[in-house]
Amino acid sequence: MTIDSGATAWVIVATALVLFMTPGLAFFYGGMVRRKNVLGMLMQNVFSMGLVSVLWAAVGFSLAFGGQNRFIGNFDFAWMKGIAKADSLPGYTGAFALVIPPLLFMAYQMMFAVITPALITGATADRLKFSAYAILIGVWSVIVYPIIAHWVFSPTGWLFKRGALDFAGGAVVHINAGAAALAVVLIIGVRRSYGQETMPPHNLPFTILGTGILWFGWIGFNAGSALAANGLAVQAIVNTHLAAAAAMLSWLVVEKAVAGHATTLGAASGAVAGLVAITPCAGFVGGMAPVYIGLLAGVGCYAALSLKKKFRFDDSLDVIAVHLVGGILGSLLLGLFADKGVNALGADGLFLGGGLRLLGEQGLAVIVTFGFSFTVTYVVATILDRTIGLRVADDDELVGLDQSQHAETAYQ
Amino acid sequence: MTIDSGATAWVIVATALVLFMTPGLAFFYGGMVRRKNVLGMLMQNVFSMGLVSVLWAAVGFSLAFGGQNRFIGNFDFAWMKGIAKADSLPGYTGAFALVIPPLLFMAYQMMFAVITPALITGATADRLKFSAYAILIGVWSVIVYPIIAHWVFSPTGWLFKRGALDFAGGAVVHINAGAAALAVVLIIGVRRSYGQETMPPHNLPFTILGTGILWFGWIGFNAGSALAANGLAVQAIVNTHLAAAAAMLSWLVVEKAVAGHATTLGAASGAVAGLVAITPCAGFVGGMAPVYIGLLAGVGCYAALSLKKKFRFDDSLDVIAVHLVGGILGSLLLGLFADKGVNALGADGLFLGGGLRLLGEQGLAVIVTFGFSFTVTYVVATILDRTIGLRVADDDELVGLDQSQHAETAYQ
Amino acid sequence: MTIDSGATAWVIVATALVLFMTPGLAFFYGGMVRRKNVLGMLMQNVFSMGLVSVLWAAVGFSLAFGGQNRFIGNFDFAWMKGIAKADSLPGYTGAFALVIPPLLFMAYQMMFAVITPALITGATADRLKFSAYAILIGVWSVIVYPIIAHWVFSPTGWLFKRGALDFAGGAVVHINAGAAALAVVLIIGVRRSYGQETMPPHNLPFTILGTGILWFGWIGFNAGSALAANGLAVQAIVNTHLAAAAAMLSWLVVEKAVAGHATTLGAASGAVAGLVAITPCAGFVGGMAPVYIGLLAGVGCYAALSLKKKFRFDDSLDVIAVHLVGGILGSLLLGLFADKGVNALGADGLFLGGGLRLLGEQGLAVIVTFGFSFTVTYVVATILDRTIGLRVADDDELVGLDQSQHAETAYQ
Amino acid sequence: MKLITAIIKPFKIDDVKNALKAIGVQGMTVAEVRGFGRQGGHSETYRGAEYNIDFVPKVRLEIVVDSEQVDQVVDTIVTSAATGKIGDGKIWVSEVERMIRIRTGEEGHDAI
Amino acid sequence: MKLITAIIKPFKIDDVKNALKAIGVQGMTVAEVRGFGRQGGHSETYRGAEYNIDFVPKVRLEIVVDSEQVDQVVDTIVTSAATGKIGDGKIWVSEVERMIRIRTGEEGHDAI
Amino acid sequence: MKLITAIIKPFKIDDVKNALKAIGVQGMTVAEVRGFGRQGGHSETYRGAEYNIDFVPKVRLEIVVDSEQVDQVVDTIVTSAATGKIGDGKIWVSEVERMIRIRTGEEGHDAI
Ligand SMILES: Nc1ncnc2c1ncn2[C@@H]1O[C@H](COP(=O)(O)OP(=O)(O)O)[C@@H](O)[C@H]1O
Ligand SMILES: Nc1ncnc2c1ncn2[C@@H]1O[C@H](COP(=O)(O)OP(=O)(O)O)[C@@H](O)[C@H]1O
Ligand SMILES: Nc1ncnc2c1ncn2[C@@H]1O[C@H](COP(=O)(O)OP(=O)(O)O)[C@@H](O)[C@H]1O
Repeated sequence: MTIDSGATAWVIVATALVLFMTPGLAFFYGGMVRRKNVLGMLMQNVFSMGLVSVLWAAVGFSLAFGGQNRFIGNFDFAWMKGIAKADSLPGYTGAFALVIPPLLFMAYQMMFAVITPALITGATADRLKFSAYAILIGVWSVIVYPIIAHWVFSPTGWLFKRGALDFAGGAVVHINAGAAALAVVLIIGVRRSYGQETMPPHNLPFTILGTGILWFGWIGFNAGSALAANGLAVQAIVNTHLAAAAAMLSWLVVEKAVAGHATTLGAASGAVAGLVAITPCAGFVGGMAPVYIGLLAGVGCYAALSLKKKFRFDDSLDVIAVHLVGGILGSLLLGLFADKGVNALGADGLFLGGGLRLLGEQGLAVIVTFGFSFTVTYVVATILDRTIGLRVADDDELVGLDQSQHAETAYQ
Repeated sequence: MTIDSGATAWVIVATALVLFMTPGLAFFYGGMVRRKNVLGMLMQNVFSMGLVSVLWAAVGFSLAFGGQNRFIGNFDFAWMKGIAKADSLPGYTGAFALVIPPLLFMAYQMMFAVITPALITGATADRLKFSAYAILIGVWSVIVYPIIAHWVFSPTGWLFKRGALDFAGGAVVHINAGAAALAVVLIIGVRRSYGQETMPPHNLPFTILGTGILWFGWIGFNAGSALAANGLAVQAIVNTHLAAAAAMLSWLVVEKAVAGHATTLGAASGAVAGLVAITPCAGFVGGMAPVYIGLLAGVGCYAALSLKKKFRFDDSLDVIAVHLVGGILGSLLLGLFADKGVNALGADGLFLGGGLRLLGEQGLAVIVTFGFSFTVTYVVATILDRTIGLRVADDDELVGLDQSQHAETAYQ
Repeated sequence: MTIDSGATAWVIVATALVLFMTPGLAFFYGGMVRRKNVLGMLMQNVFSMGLVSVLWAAVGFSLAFGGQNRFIGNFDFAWMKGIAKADSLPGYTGAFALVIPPLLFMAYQMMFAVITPALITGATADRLKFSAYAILIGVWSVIVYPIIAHWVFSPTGWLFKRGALDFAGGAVVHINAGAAALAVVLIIGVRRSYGQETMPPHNLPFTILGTGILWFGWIGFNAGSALAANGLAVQAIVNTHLAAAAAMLSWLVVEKAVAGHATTLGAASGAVAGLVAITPCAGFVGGMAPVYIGLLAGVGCYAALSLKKKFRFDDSLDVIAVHLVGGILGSLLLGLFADKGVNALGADGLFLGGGLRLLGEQGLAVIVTFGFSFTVTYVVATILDRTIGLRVADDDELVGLDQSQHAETAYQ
Repeated sequence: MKLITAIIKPFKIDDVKNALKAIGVQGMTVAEVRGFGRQGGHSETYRGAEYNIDFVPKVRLEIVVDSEQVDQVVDTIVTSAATGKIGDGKIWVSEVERMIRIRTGEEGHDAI
Repeated sequence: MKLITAIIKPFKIDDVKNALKAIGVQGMTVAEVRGFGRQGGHSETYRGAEYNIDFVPKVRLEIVVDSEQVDQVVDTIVTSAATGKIGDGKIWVSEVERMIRIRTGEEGHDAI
Repeated sequence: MKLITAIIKPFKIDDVKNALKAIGVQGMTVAEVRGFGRQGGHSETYRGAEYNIDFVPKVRLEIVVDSEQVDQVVDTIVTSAATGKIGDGKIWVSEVERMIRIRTGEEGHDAI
C-alpha cells in the first residue's frame, strides 16, 4: 500500500469540504421554510452530523465496504476495528489501487453518509417530529444507506460489478435520498393549510448562503471522489462547476419564460440541480458534456416541480424534483455522454459509440436504487408513524417546530 | 509535462477557495445595500458564476491563454478543445514549467474570470437592471477580461513580456473591475434620493460574513497563484494575511481619528483593501513588506472614499476606492518593495536596489489596464443604456430590485 | 530540510481553515448575544485577526518558537527575520523533522494565536469596552500566549520536554483562553440586569452557521497539527469529527433529560465541547476513543454550565464551561486514552497500560497553564480596569455596544 | 367612522383578510406585535439558563370603517379568527373623527 | 389633544419627518407595518408555486398634537407624503383624553 | 373602557410588564417601534458618509382597561418606566367604545 501525500492532502480537504456541505444544506433549506421552523430545519441537518457519524464508525462503514459479498458488507471493520491497516479493503488492490490511507477513505465516505439522510429533511419540512426523525435516520443509516453504497460504490458490489457507473453518488446519495423522501412524504401528508396559506421562504439570503457553501463543498464531493490529486480529480472539478453554471442558466431562462422573472431562488435551485445531475458523471465525461448535462438538468428539474402539483404530495422544498429527478437524469445522461478517453475505468456511452449497454446498466441501477430505498423507507416510516407518530401535533405545527420541538426562538 | 500531486492538490483547493469568494462577495455587498435590494445584489453576483463560467469554457480561456500573439489569444482551446493535453499552453515550458494539469490551470483561471465582473456590482448597487447586467458582463467577459488577462498573465502577453509584475491580479482583476465600475457608474448616474435619504447598510453581520469568506478565499486567490505547493505559495499566504491584518488596523486608526469611531464596516473595508493591495505583490515581496503595504492600503483606500464626494459620482459600495485605488496602490508599491530574493521570476523594486525600472513598468500596466477597461466598458455600457437601458425604472428602484427584478422578498 | 509538496499543500489549506475559524467563532458568539451587541461581538473577533497577526509577525512567533531556552523564546525571528530559511527552528531536526517550509509553520501557528484571545470575547460579551479589549489582547498576545505556546508546543519548552502531550492546543488554546476569560469575567462583573432581564440569543441561525464554520475549520486545526499529509493527519480528522459528533449526542441526551428539550443551541454547544476536548488528543488516540471522549465531553461541559450559577460570575456565553472545562477534560482524558500505537511520538495512557505517568504530566500541564494564564491575565485586566476601565459606561451598555462602541446598527 | 383594532393569532391573518375582503372591506393595516395575556408564554432553556418568554407572537389589524359597518366587520373577524382556544385575541373599537386619503386629499367616507 | 395616525409609503418617511419638523412637530412614533388596500399586492413565484403577496410594506406614524395643530399637521403629511399614485396611504384623527410624559409625569400640552 | 398607549424605552419592557402584572393587568400588546423626539438620534458614519439616525428604538404598549383602572395603570407605567433621562417616553389615553374577546365573543369588561 503506497500512500501519496498529495492525494492524501487533497482527500483530507475534500472530506472537510463534504462535511461543510451539511451546514450548507441546513441553510439552503433553512432559508426556505417559514420563520417559525428555521431552527427545526437547521437542527435536523446538524443532528445528522452527530448521529450518523457515530453509527458509521460503529457499523455503517463496515456494512458498506467490509468483505467480499456482492449484496452486503460485513462487520470486519465495525467499531473502528482494523481500518487503519486495512489492506483488505476493496479498492486497495490492482493497477488502480488507492494511494490514500484506508482510514481516510472511511472518513471521506462518512461525510457522504451524513449528508444523504439530511437531504430528506427538505421534503418533510415544517411537520416532522424531531424524535421520529432521529430514529428514522438512525435506522436508515444502518439498513438502507450502507447497502446501496455497497452495491454501487464497493468494487465487490453487484451493481458495480455489472458495470453501473456512479462517480460520486448520483444513485447512492441523490436517488437514494430522493426515493426515501418521497416515501416519507407520502406517509406524513401535506403541511397544515398547504395550498391555502402562503408559505414563502422566510430568508432567501440564507438559501443563497447555503447554495454557496454547497457549491464550494461539492468540489470536494465530486473531485474528491477521484480519491487522488490527479487529472481525474481535475476533470471532475471542471465538470462539476460547468454543470452547475449551465443548469443555473437554463433554469433561469425557463423560469423567466414561464413565470416572468428570473429569481434568486431559481438561480440557487438550478445550480443545485446541475450539481446533482453531474454527480454520477463527474469523472466519466469531458469536453462540453458537463455543459449539456447541466443545461438539461436545469430544464428537467424545473419541469419536475410540477410533479408534486400533479400527484398532490407536499414535497415542501422540492427534494424530489431536484435530487431524485436530478439524480436520475444524471445517471441516465451518463449512459449517453460517458467517455472512456476521460477515465479508463469508465465506459463509452451512446454518443461516444459505446452503444446502449451502459445506458441499460444505468437504468437498472436507477430502478434498483429507487426501488430498494423507497420500499424499505416506506416500511420503516410506516412503522414509526403507527407507533410514535411521524408528525407533530396540529398545535405544534401551528406554533412551529422551533418552539414545539426545541423550545427555542430563532430571532429575537 | 510532469504533474506533482501536492501542487495539484493545492491548486484544486485554491480553485474551490476562489470559487467560494463570489458568494462571499455577494454577502459582503449584500449586507451593505438596503433591505429591498439584497436579493438583487446576491443574484448579480451568483449569476456571474453561471454565465461567466460557461463563457470561459466556450471562448474566454482560449482568448486569454491560447496562441503566441502578444495582444490577444486565439480559439485553439475554445469549447474545451484540447485543454487536457495542452502542452502548448504558455507556462508549460522552461525551467519554471507548471506541474499541474493544464485543465486545472483553466479551472483556476475560470474562478478569476467569474469574480472580476461581479466586483462591478458594488458600484451600481440598487439600480442596475438585471437584464442589462447579464448582457454587460457577458460581453465584458469576452472582449475585456480575457484580453487584459492575456496581456498581463500570459507569458506571451505584451505587458508580461515587458516585465510588468502582477502576481494574482492587481491589474487583471482589481484595476480592471474598478475601471469598468467607474465607467458604468458614470453612465448609470446616482441612486434616486442619493444624498437626501439615508441608505445605511441593512445587515452588517452579512458584510462581516462576506469579509470572512473573502479573506479565507483570498488565500486561494493569492497563494494559489504560485500554482504549486511550495515556498512561494507559503510566502504568498503570509503576505496576504499580514497585509489584510495591517490594513484593517490602519483603516480603523484613521477612521477613529477622523470620524470618531472604529466601525465594523471599517474593519471589513480595511481588510479587503489590504487584500486587494497585496494581490499583485503576494509572490514578489517578503519580510515586513506586506505589513507596510497593508498599512498604506488602509490609509490610502480610506482617503479615496472622498473621491466620490468630490467628483459626485455614486459608487454605491466603494468599488473604486477599494478595488481600483487599492489595485493601483498595490501595483505601484510593488515597484518599491519587490524583492528578487523572494521570487527569482520577479524583480527588485526601488527599495531593494532595482531602481525605477519596475516602477515604470508597473505604472504603464496600471495606465494601460485602466485605459482599456474603462474605454471599452464605457462604450459597451453606453450602447446598452441607449438600447435596452442600464437602469431600472424609477418605480422599480423605489420598490427595490428584489421585487421589481426578481419578484421576490428577501425576509418574510 | 526536505519539503514535501503534499504536506505543504495540506498545511497551507489547514492554515486557511484555521483562519476561517475566527469569523466562524464571531458568528457562533454573535448569534447568542442580544441584537444591540452583535456588531460589538463580531468586531472583537475580527479585530483579533488584525492586531494579533501583526504582533505575531513582529514578536509573537519568535517569543514562542525562537531559541533553546526552556521557559521563553527569544527575538531571533522577530520582525519576520530569517524565518524562511530557519533550519534552526525546533522541529526541523531528527527523525521526525518537519517537511513543510518554516514560514508555513509560522503562518499556521499565527492562526492559533489569532483565535485564542478571540475565545475570551464570549465570556465578557455585551460589556467589554472596545479600547480596553484591544489593549488587553495586544498585551496578552505578547506576554501570555507565546509563553504557554513555548512551554507546550516548542520541542524546547519545559512541559514538552517533561512529556506533556497537547496535539493541537487543548492547553495552549482552550485552557489558556478559558483561564483568561475567567480572570477577566471576575473583574468586569455581571451584565447589567443579569438575572432580571431575559437575554436570550438574538439569532440562533448565526450560531449554527458559526458552528458549521468552526467544525469545518477545526479539521484544519487538529488534522493540520500533524504538519504533514499522512496517516497521523488522517487519524486526527477522524478523531476530531467523531468526538464532535458524540459530544453533540451526549449533550442533547442530557439536555433532553434535564431541561425537557433537545435544543439547537445544545447541538451546537455539544459539538463545540467535543471539538475542544478532542483537541489535545486528536493525534494520540485511536479506535473508538474519540467517541468516548466526545460522550464524556458533552456530559461534562453541560454539567459545568452550573458553575457560573454556583459561583455567581457572568460568563455570558459559557467560555469557561465549554473551553476551560472542555480543555481540561480533554487534556486529562488523554492521560487515559493515549495510545502509542497511533503515534510513536506520543505515549500510552492508563487504559493502554502506560500507568499514571502521562496522566500526571497532563495534570501538571493543566495546572501550570491555568495558573499562569489566570494570574497574568488577572493582573493585566486589573491594571486596565483601574486605568482606562474595562467596562463600558452604564448608558453605553444599555444602548448596546454596536451603537456606543462602533456607532453602527446591525440590522436596518 | 370607527377604528377597529384586532389582535389575532398570526396564522389566522390570511383567513381574516379573505373573510374581510369577502364582505367588502377594502383596506386594512397590519403589524406584527407580541401579546401578553391569559394564553401565557412559554419558557426556553438556553444552556441550562431558563428564560420565560411571556410574550407570544400576534398580529395586529387596524381597519377604519363607516360606523354602520362596524358590527359586520367585528363579527367577521370574530368568526374567521376564532379557534376557540385561549389566546385568540381581542377586538376593540374606537371613534375616528376624520379620515383622509393622502393621494387625493379626499376626506370622510370617500377616503376609506 | 388629538392622535393623528398616518399610513404612508416607506420611502416617504424622511420627507414627512422633515416636513413635520419644519412646522414644529417635536415628536412622533413610527412603526413598520404592512398594508392591504386598493394598491394591491404582487405575486411571487417560488419554484413554480405562485404566492399572492397581498400586503405591501408601509410605515405607520403616530403623532399626538394639540387640537389646534391638527389641520396643519394633516396638511403637511398630505403634502409631503403624496406621490399621486395609488397606495399613498391614509390619515385618521382621533381624540386623546390624556397625555403624560413618563420622565416628568407632566400632563397635557406640556407632555407633548 | 380606555386604551392606554405607552411608548417606552426597550430595556424597560420587562420592568413595566412585571409592574403591571403586579397590579392585576392581565393583558397587553407590545410592538417594536422607532421614536422621534427630544432625545434626538445619533449619527453613524459608514465609510466616511455620515447618516443621521433620527429615530431611536422604542417599545409601544397598548393596554385596554376599565375606566376606573386608568389612573393606577398610568401611574404604574410612569413609575416603572421612568429613568429620569430624556427619551423615557409618553403615555396617552383614549376612549374605547367596545371590546370583544375573539375566542368567546364576550364583550365589555368581561372581554378584557
Ligand atoms: N387588556 C388588553 N389590552 C390590550 N391587548 C390585550 C389585552 N388583553 C389581551 N390582549 C391581547 O390579546 C391577546 C390574547 O389575549 P389572551 O388573554 O391571551 O387570550 P384571550 O384572547 O383568549 O382572552 C394577548 O396576547 C394580547 O396581545
Ligand atoms: N380602511 C382602512 N383602514 C386602515 N388602513 C387602511 C384602510 N384602507 C387603506 N389602509 C392603509 O392605507 C394603505 C393605502 O391604501 P390603498 O387603498 O392601497 O391606496 P390609497 O391610499 O391610494 O387609497 C393600505 O396599504 C393600508 O395600509
Ligand atoms: N407627539 C408625540 N406623538 C407621538 N409620539 C411621541 C410624541 N412625542 C414623543 N413621542 C414618542 O416618545 C418618545 C420619547 O420622546 P422624547 O421627546 O424623546 O423624550 P421625553 O419622553 O423625555 O419627552 C419618542 O421617541 C417618540 O417615540
